[in-house]
Amino acid sequence: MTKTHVTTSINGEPVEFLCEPGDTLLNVLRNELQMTGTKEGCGSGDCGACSVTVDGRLVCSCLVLGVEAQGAEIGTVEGIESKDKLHTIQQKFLEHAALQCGICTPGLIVSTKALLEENPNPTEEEARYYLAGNLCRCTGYDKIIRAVMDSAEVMRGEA
Amino acid sequence: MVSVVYEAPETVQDAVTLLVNADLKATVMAGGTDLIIQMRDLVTESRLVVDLKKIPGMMQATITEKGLQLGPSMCCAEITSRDDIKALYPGLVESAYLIGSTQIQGRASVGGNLCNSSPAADTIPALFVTGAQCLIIGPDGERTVAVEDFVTGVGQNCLGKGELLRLITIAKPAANTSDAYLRFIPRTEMDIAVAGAGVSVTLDDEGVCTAARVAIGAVAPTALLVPEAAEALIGTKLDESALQAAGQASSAASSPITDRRGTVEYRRHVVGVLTKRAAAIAAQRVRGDKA
Amino acid sequence: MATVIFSSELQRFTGEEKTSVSSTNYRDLLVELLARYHRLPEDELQKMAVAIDGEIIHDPFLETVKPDSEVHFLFRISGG
Amino acid sequence: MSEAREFKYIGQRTIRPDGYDKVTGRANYGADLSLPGMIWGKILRSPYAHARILNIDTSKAEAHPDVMAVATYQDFPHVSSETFQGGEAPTDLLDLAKNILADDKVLYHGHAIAAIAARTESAAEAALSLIKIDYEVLPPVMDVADAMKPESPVLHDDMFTQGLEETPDTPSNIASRMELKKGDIEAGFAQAEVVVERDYYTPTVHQGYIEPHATTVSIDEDGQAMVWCSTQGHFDVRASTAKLLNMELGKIKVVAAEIGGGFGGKTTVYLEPVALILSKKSGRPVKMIMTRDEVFRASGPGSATRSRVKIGAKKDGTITAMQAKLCFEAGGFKGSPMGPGCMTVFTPYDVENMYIEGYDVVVNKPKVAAYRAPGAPQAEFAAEMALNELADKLGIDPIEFRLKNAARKGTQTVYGPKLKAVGLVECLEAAKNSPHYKAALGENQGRGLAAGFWFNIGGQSSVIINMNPDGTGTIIEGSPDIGGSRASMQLMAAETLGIPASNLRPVVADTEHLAYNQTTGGSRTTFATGMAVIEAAQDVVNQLKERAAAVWNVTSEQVEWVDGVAINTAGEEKLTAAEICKGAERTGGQISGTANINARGAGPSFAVHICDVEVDKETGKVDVVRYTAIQDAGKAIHPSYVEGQYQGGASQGIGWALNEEYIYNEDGIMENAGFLDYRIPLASDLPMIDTVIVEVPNPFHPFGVRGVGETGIVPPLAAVATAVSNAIGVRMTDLPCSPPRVLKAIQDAG
Repeated sequence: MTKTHVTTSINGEPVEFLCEPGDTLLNVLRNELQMTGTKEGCGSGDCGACSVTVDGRLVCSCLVLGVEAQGAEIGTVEGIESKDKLHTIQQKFLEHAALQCGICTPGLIVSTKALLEENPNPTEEEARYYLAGNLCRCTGYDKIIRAVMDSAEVMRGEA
Repeated sequence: MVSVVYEAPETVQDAVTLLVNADLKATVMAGGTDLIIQMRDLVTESRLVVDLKKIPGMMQATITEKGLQLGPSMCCAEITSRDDIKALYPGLVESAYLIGSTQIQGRASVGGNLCNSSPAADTIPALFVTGAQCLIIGPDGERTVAVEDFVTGVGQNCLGKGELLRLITIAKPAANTSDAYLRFIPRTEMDIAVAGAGVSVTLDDEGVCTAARVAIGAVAPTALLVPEAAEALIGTKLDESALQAAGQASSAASSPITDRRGTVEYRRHVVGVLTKRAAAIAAQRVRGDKA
Repeated sequence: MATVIFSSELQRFTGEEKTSVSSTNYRDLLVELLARYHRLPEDELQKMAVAIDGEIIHDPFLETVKPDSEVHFLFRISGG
Repeated sequence: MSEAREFKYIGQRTIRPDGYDKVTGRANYGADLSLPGMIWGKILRSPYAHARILNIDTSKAEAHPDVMAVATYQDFPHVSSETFQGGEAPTDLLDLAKNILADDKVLYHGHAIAAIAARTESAAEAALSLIKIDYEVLPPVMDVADAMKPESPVLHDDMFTQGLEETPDTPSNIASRMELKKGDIEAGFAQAEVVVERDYYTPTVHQGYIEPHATTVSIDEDGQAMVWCSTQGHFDVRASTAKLLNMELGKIKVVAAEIGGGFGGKTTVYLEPVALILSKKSGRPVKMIMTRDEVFRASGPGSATRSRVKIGAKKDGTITAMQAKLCFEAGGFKGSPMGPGCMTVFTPYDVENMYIEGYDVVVNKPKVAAYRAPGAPQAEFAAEMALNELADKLGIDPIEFRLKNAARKGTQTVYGPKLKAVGLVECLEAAKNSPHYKAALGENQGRGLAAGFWFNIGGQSSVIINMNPDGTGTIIEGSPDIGGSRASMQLMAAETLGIPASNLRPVVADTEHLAYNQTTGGSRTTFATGMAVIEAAQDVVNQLKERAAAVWNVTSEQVEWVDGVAINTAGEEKLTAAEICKGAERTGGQISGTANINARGAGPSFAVHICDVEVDKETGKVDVVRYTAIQDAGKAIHPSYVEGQYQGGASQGIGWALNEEYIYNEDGIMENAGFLDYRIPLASDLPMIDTVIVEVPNPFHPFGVRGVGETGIVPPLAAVATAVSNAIGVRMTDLPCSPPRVLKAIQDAG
């Protein structure tokens, strides 16, 4: 099968890759670009482990074709921290023990960042609904939501 | 050898030409949230994927004096963030908000939902009650069909070979009109509707319902308009007994199946409850607007 | 004399609920029990854990038994 | 451990050392390893729930240019029926082989039959259709009650019920029966003034770990193999794979990747031996990843059960007799958690007379695996529901009723020993005093309470602590870390050594770097591996003291170790751990502490949960509005991760109680094999889950640790179902309490 050449930007850096037209962005990230921080839990948009942003919008990368990345800005978990400093959200997930096995964590961190960019002051209920597409089987979400609310407070400059 | 060909034409005409001339199975892609899953489940099938999102207007929505002109591929997240759309068609925006997760809403579109033509699609009953019209473009030119004539069966619609949905138009609602959409799912989010109900009502100054539309979803092969339910509301002040009667009319009009998401009896019952509740919310919205 | 208490499963073979043994370690205890109850299946018994004075021991091969000890045989437990 | 003691490091909420890699995406999980030249394996699965395989023709697939290897059951070297400790529970080797590649029969929809390795994942997937299989389709047996009927189709012609006085001579789907007794059950019921007797049902459920099973393997020309995989126990993956492929243990290195959840479901093998066969045949590294659909259809879910429970009590609340019949589905092969189900069902109660019988029954569903306190949630659900009903009938508060009959130190268990110090009474008191239990309920709300018990286990753990010349150290352990256990190991080592936790780096080593270590399961890791860490750290301390003694020319008995510093009691001098390590070359070489233990004295953990729900009576939909989980940890090493276990267990139990179930059609095909319709709880479905950590120390652990991982999933089933029952005024006996079932209960009650 002929592969398609795609020019895109991932986490602010220019990236080129070849992919089959039917490949998902998730497979391209993981298998072509070795960016395995984005996880696959279901391949059908039901778990959110593969959450990334495309042109600033939160999506499941398993439901985006790699070829659609042409000319787009992709954001993945690998681009959340700046230099060697954790993002506030990452720091708060650690402090609140908001991860157990950690497989859902990259997706949740990408989603939380998207949430707080859209809504810097969410209620607990708003946070829970926004993140409803990010399944976590270990934590019961309690500590995740606490980490999200604490992140929001710090990012608003209130803590 | 399986082959998938991807095209992202920049004009409607190019899209139509691609679809007409396709020698592979041609599929149109908007947000891809249904299509990519189908492609994954059928890896042995070759196909042409025509992505419509690069065509100007497909991802835009404008509100004029006449009403809403909705680009069919605009993602639901964009719609739900638009206060101007919400002010006119709160039920439609509710239905867009209910589709999947935040992530799914970042891709899924009203047009895609309509063209996928699932019996359980949330936006379809919501579109029904707004009286939306679908502008279709194909090799033989343009045509317009009412949304209730667009979907023809389970996963089937009126689009012929080479045709695509270009625009959804919704007239500006009459004064003192509002709508609401409710669906039932076992969890709070993520699930596919077990049943859904959209209701639009117009009230006069006395609070009497002068016009109504009721549509139900996931309880028949396609979404259904239920005129009997609307009639039960018209001429009343939407008191409990009128709401109850509308609910009963919806239940009676439904012809659901039993599957992993619900039984015949359960769906029939719940669609009545949803109709009643959606009518009450729509009425409250009108009253609230006035207050 | 240590006391060995039999579960209902083992009572099928011993016909009684408990017995006293003079053994001071697990290996002798096993020999003593097998000699006393001919129907006791040795390989089943070997696969079982024991609890000596409430302490559950999965592999009791080298355990000692005190004169006032209470010994139970039980199924090995695993988990998730 | 007898008296309370002050800890310097234990009990602190430190940041887990592996956390940085996990929040940045650097951590490598089962599917994250790729090797040069690697190809992809895919599995062909049965389209039928029950069928005889008449013929498998792989010739077309083998001839296809994309295909580099094909595997079937015939590729296993001769395996025979043999019981061995393959993962958590004893495993029959022949069953294991036939489960991962079917021999002459397929026993569930999705049962693996053949595997193909090809250059790409999609090529492997596409090539599966080239394998031709002839089947004789048989009627599926999908429910334990049907399977137990004498007229039922039989799954295995050679299965004769074990555990009866005499083994029958006709084959049956009942693999075995067991019985536990205490006292005189008839006499007990004769004393009872009030009796409750009911049937209960729990459905097939899945652990629902978010990471699908995945492995990458390679093998060299000398037959030296490497297996990278997502597992709770890499040493047991090695044991199973070696047995199945007739290899020596030393020829297989298994690396435990970071694991994306397991809950018991990753205690056995599915892909690893198959991938190795494909790798051997192709001469290439092979990667295999299950799809989510495959995980649901063909990994190891939790048993569905049908139970009958009868409990009698006097009017003053004294329970006089408890009786249960527990029927567990095992899936296609024998081996349900019927045993632990029987052993746990009534253990929270000190009751004179008990009679419990259990049945292990095969049906045409995937072979069950362990799921968090395997067998206990199903069994104790039935018991706790009956107890709550009995409390109602007696007009006694459910906590008072339990307190009156609670198991405590000295209680004779039905399964063997008398209990040592346990914390059930303390948990019940904490529940009684909780603000939650005292709070008023709103309209359409109901409250439920239930207790739960799990044994916890000890077993084999191996640990090495290597001290570095600057006084920092590496803790090398063999327990895959599924929920933050490395942080606990760090704290326990720090406490023992008296040096800061951050100076000790915990590492989960592969099978070549450590002696055998039992699988992470049975809530054993913090207890047993922790015990090995403490022992290895103590070994280091002893050596540090000896080295200091050598420097000072005194005996090691004259050296005291206080807060990470050696003190010469015969003089004035002090030496820090760092100073001793720096000079280690002069005092006998570098310092390592080791411990290879078989930990004994595991301490049971009891829990009590309180749940409030609100029911939409028009639709039957249930919302959990408030939840409190109270549990005895013995000693919480890292309280945040202890709370996390309580909350996670509660959440899984809530899912089990409300919406999770395998839905089959009449052909025995699962209809909801995805996270869309197998509905695990979402962030928006749950409230905050309040926790209370009760600490009644385990007398057999140096720091008092019990396990905490499993007990938390036991109480929620009955706590939630009781809350629903109380909200609607109808007893719910079947799970899940899904909206249609709840609505029907409301409507039937009229």
